[in-house]
Amino acid sequence: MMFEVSNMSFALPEMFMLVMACVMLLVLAIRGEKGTNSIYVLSQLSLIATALIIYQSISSGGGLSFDGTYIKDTLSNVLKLAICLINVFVLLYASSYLKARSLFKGEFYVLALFSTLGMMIMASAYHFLILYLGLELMSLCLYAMVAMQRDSAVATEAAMKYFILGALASGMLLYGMSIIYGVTGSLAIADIAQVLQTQQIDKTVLSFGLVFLLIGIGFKLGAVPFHMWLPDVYHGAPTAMTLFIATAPKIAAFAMAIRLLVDGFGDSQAYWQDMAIMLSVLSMIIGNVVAIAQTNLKRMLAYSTISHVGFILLGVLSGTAQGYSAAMFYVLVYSLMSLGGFGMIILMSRQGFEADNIDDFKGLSQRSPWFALMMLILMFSMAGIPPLAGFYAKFAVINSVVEVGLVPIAIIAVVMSVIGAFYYLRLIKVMYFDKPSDQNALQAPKDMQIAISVNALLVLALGISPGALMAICTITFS
Amino acid sequence: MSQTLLISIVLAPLIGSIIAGLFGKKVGRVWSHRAAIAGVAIAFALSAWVLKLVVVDGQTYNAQVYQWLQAGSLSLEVGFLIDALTAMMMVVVTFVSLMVHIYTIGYMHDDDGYSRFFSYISLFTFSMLMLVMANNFMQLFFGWEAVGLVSYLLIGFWYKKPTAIYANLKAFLVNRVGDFGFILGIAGVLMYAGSLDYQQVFDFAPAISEKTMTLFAGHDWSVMSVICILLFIGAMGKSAQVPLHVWLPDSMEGPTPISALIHAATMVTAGIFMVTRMSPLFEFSETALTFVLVIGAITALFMGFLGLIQNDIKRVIAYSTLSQLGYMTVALGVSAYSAGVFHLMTHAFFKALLFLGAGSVIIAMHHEQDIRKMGGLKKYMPITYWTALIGSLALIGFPGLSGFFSKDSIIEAVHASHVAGSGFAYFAVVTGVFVTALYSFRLFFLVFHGKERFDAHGHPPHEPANVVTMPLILLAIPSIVAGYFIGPMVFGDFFGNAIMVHAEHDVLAEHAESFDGAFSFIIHGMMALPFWLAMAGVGTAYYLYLKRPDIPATLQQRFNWIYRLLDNKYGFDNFNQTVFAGGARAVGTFLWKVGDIKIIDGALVNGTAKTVGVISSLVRQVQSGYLYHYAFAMIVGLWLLLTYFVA
Amino acid sequence: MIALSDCLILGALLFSLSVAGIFINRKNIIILLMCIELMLLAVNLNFIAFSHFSGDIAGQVFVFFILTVAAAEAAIGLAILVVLFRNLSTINVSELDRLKG
Amino acid sequence: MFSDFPLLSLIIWLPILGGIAVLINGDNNPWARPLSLLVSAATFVASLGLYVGFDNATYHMQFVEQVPWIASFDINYFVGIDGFSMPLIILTSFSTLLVVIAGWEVIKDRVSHYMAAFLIMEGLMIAVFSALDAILFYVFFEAMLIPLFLVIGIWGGPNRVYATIKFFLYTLFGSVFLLVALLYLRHVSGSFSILAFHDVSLSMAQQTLLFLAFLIAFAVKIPMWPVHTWLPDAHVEAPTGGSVILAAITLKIGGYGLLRFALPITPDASMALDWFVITLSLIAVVYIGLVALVQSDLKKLIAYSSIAHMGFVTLGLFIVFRIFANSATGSGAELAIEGAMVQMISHGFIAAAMFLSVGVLYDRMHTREISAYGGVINTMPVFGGFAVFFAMANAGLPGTSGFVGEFMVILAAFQADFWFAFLAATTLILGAAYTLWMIKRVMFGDVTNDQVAQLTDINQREFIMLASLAVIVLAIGLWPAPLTDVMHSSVEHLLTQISQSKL
Repeated sequence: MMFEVSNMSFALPEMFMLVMACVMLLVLAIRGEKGTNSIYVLSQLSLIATALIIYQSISSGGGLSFDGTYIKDTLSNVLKLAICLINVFVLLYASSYLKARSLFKGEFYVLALFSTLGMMIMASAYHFLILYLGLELMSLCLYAMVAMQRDSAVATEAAMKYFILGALASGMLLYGMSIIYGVTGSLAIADIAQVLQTQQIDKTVLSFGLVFLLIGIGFKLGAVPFHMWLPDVYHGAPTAMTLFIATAPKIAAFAMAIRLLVDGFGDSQAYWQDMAIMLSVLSMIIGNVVAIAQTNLKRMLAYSTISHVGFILLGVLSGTAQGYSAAMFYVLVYSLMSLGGFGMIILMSRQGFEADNIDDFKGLSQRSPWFALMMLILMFSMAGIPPLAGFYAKFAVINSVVEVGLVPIAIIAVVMSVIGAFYYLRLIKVMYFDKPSDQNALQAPKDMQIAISVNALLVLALGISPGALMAICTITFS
Repeated sequence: MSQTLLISIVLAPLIGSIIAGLFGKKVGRVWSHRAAIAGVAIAFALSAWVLKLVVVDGQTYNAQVYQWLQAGSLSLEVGFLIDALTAMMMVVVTFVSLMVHIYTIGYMHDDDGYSRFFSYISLFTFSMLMLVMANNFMQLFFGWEAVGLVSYLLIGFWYKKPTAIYANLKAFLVNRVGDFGFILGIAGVLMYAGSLDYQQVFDFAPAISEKTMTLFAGHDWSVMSVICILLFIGAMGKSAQVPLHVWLPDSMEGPTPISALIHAATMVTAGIFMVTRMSPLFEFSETALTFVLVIGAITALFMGFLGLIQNDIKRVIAYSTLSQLGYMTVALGVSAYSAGVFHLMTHAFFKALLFLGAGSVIIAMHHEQDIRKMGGLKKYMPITYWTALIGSLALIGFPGLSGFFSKDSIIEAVHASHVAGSGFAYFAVVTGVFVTALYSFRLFFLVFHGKERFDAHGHPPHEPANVVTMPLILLAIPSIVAGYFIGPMVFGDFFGNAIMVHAEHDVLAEHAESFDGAFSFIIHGMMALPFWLAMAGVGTAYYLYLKRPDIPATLQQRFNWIYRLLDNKYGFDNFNQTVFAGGARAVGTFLWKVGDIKIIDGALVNGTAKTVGVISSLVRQVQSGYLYHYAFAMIVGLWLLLTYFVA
Repeated sequence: MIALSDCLILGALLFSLSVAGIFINRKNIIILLMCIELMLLAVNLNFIAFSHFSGDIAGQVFVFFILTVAAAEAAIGLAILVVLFRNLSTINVSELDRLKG
Repeated sequence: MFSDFPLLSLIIWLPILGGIAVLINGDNNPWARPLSLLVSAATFVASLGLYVGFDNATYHMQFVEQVPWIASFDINYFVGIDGFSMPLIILTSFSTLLVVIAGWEVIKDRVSHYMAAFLIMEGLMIAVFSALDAILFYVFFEAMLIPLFLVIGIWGGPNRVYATIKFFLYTLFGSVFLLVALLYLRHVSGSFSILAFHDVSLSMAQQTLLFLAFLIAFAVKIPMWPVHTWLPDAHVEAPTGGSVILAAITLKIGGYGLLRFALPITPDASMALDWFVITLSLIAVVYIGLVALVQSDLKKLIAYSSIAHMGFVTLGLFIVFRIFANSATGSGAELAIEGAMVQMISHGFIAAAMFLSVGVLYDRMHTREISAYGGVINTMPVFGGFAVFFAMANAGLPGTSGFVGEFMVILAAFQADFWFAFLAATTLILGAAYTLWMIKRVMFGDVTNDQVAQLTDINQREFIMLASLAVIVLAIGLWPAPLTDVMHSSVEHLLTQISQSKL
């Protein structure tokens, strides 16, 4: 049991982030309320710095470290990079929202950073224990963040539901881990995979454990029937927190899914494929169908998230490198889109006014043609209409299932995407065809406005030339 | 003869039409009618020249002008076929058209659509020429529909008159019913002959005549019969044969010159011309010929009856036109094509004459058309009187006048024919003679003789301007003399191989032997039954409408049901109105309201949307908000996964 | 001598109990928290049993971490509970139904 | 042909970039209209270059351009045209030019958006016609919906929301199956190139499923009975320009799709199921014709007549198998396919003209109810002339383009089966009935109300757009050869493709 410095360097970004988070804690402890702004700046800086560290470390090889419990590969690099960058935007959007609601506290940023750290660990974890720690680190911070708005009943209710169900889910995940540990005698994913290849082990027990693992993954992603927390939390939490929960954690959850299912149980894909199909189909159906009935935009987006999860699972369950990369492309695009979507809600809302009802977008095209256009791009992208990023995401995952001959699943998927198109269209209709109910112009800060525009235009750009990102995802799994 | 010659014949009226039509406003009334008349005059002169070339120098012409379209091996072209038949038609068309042009100057003098009118009739001349000069079916169909279009425009010329715009829509639609059959016929020709060029098709005719096709399972039809009947349906539309005749009487809503040109002399005879042109096809199908014969006979007789009770001067003549078209059709039916065409020609002259005469009467009567409000015009308008007399005599077939020759030869032909139905046809045409004479002279007497029943608007009626009377005179001449061409045209080989008759059908041949000169034909005619029937008709007319005008009224009382039957025109109009027009609208409404709105939109489209909405609001309930339900859902999921997938 | 299966069965029982407790109980949120602890204990039992019988120490290490995390979880849970009580002045599970549909 | 110069890309991207320029330009800027006119005119002129440089002799794709686009799926920016797509592209660029002119004064609200939407749509539609990569095709095929959706929704009539959503979901529903089909074909053929699809051999079961997917996708666009009900609603609510594009081009994409995908890729399935398509087509002709007869709304009437006319397209495309079977003389198969193509082109012009005419009336009276009109020709003689002319063209009068296509298809249909021709030919009666009855009620008669009495005849702008259309309609009617000549080799190639089984 020996580890060289070189291996330490594999975890350099995480370490840096940990340090920064602690520094921020100190600042918070010393300067208290007054330090908030500096903490905000600090957090942004650390995120960007981490991103840079990750970026420049890409070239310097990768591999296992810490006795094979921790991995640095393209997947981890890309996902971590995405997590950091997404969170830069998230914090930026969030701050303008928090400032307007006297929620502008240092804790938020500290929690955000720790939670980001958790996600990064999940992306690199190659050992059940590490994975679990990363997961809990992320989740606990999220629970706390949701509950931050202490005076809001719905927020705390959401927090409580999130917490209980989350704990239940991680309990099940652990149970699954224990079973797997029992049959394979190891906790390190690499060893497990190896054992599965070499030794002959009881498939029944194996799939018994797999079920529990899958539930853990399904819960974090928000797949039906483990999605019940998702609408309530998205709806109840302050929009800034919803924004945070809805974006980067999905990437982390995806990482977890890949680590466990692919790296760990890639060879026994036959065992979890059918389960994944069930989750995926249910998610697509329930998500799209129920979203239609929603009047609250956050809730609607929550259900649309569920349906997107269904599509992401499509890619995973296909069990081919192509499928995994498709799912990866999807999850990245998805987080970009929902970032923009919730960002628009924040942009629209003002002091003491939550723009989280669909009707709040009435006549946006008169009030502000530009942002109406941005929202249009985001919505059509979520609906999967070309030439926008969302289309290629759907295209890639459906292609992957067709490639493995699951055409019926593909047909269900496309039909559901048609049903889904309806509620996105409804929002566009509200923005473009209806008369505005209130005439006051948007009063979001400039940086926020620019960021949103960049965000939406990125979705458009990815639609016009998705090649680059697709290439990255492809090489990740080759 | 050169292509340029023929093209200029066609284009001259077209150019005239364009000048009058598009630039009528700029060039003014005078120049628009000059342009139009010039165009037609040129066309007439050149047509006469062409006739000379064909008849005297025995030239013919058949070539393409340009390729209209090519598909695979099939090439559709625009081209001309000039033989005796065509040349004769060209002359008739352009001559009558020229007369009508001149006449129009007077008739339409104070109508604000003056130059538009000239443009239309010149356009008509162009279309009619295209029709007769065509050397292929596609071009024939083009001319066929084009004349229909112009007729539509001209019937509705006074577009403010509700009756007029009703009549022109009706005319177009009824003609379309005919064209419906016609185009199917053309399609059939193409399928079995592989070409639309007359010559090639005719060469194929024997081959086609062997083929059969199955329309309804189990029953084979001779292809030739199907094709010919389909083509003839087209002719029924244009030439107003029962039951597609209904549009012609209403077409009288148009200005009188039109009635003369289009609805008497030329367009309505297009069907006759077409069938004659297709004689190489029709000759192969007894069935088709019988069909033609019967339809023609019915038209000839029963449309004549309707003429008896009409009071509108133009409608009387219109029904006589229908009946005369029936005669021509009968001639076709017994393969006496040349006789039919001959009657076509003579009829063109005297019927145009009658219409224009009627027109001049109408002018004099200040556009009063009810013959009951006329009478005794003889002394006011001598020229019209005498020309009208000539026209009427020609119409009833008074020996020596053109109508006599043509009609008699038809009757003789029917008499000699052995085609199925010829017996009935003979009865029809002979009775028709009496009826024709009766209504013609009823009209004549009521208008020109008897006591004056019109109100004179202060000053007595008088002859219209020379531009009106001159055409009358010019038309009167051929109405008299045209008949003397009977020798070459009916019994001679004037038409050469333009018309093909199989030996076993050739009824005229039999007379050809016995025929020795027009005069002996007259003598012979004097002794035949038709002549005496005609005289009887005139006599009856004289007695009923000049001597004892009370009798018709009492007759009308006595045989009221007949009167009403005739007055309703055998109920054709009501039938079409309710069954076809009404039926189509009813079905349409049903399909729309029920098919589209209720079933497709209501049930399927919006139904699906609603269903999804309902499901959504139901599934929504599962998200009850209670933690233990949420947890339970997870447990259910766990249970599902365990039961299904843990093997 | 206790067999592995005995421990596993016990673990399974505890786990099922806790799960049942979570969705059967409609009264008190505190009970939910306890159920969660119970669940984690069941898992711990599994880990220990496995590591004991397979002679691999990693499982027991895992248990320590689980215990600590459980403590942290409990802390957060109670904190949220306090806030909740302050807002709703109740900790009755069946009254947490503002968010639904 | 100058393959060195990317003419096709120019024609595709010029309007799109131009549209974006107009959009950026903004409303309160006087340049919005002239700029759009300039762009559309330039595009039209450029598209004529395609005709000039086109080589009739070959069926191979021309003006081909191919550059990698999404390498990881080997999706290429692969465009090129043949005898089928080229006329449609010119039609597109021409109608867009008309639309710009038509909206010149009429559109007062958000002009730049309006113009930009149409310019961008133009580029997308041209791209659809020239795409040779399946995914490229699909992308543009779908992307086209967005601007049309906005155009109808923003500048549309009172019931526009229902119409737009219906239109969008209807078409989307159709096209998603197309996507699955294309992906499956990629799976089989290993490439997204449509030309590769043409050569891949498929079992009957595969073909049948693929064919049905294609049929659903394109039947909705055409639209065929019974998936046609979105069209009348969309037309009624759309602004004039929207209707013009909808009728003139988007419908054609359906027919083009069948021509490019269904027939060559799944010939055996097409043959096995031709009875189905033929039945639907004949229903479209008769059923829809009768429905059109009783419409009280001008635009609805024309919309229904469009459906009936498109029935001839599908009929022409699918009777070829029966014609082969009967092996009749007279080269009916070529007649059928070329007839369908000519029908598409001519309907593009005529429908555009009809909708523009309705627009002319609507701009003055702001109603589409037939009953609100009457005797219009008294106050608008020039317009009346045009209206009657286009009505005649719509009724398929010889000498107008409307005749050519119907004539060819009917002639061909007879060679497939007498009754096909019989039912198809009913359009001679029905078409004339609904069109001319409408003309009678709107144009003729005495002036019915003082609104009509105050109508002013068309101005120069309207005259230009109607006159140009009239000239084209007449030209094609009198001499269709130049139009059909460009198709011959492509048609021959298609016929050889579909005549050899892929099993």
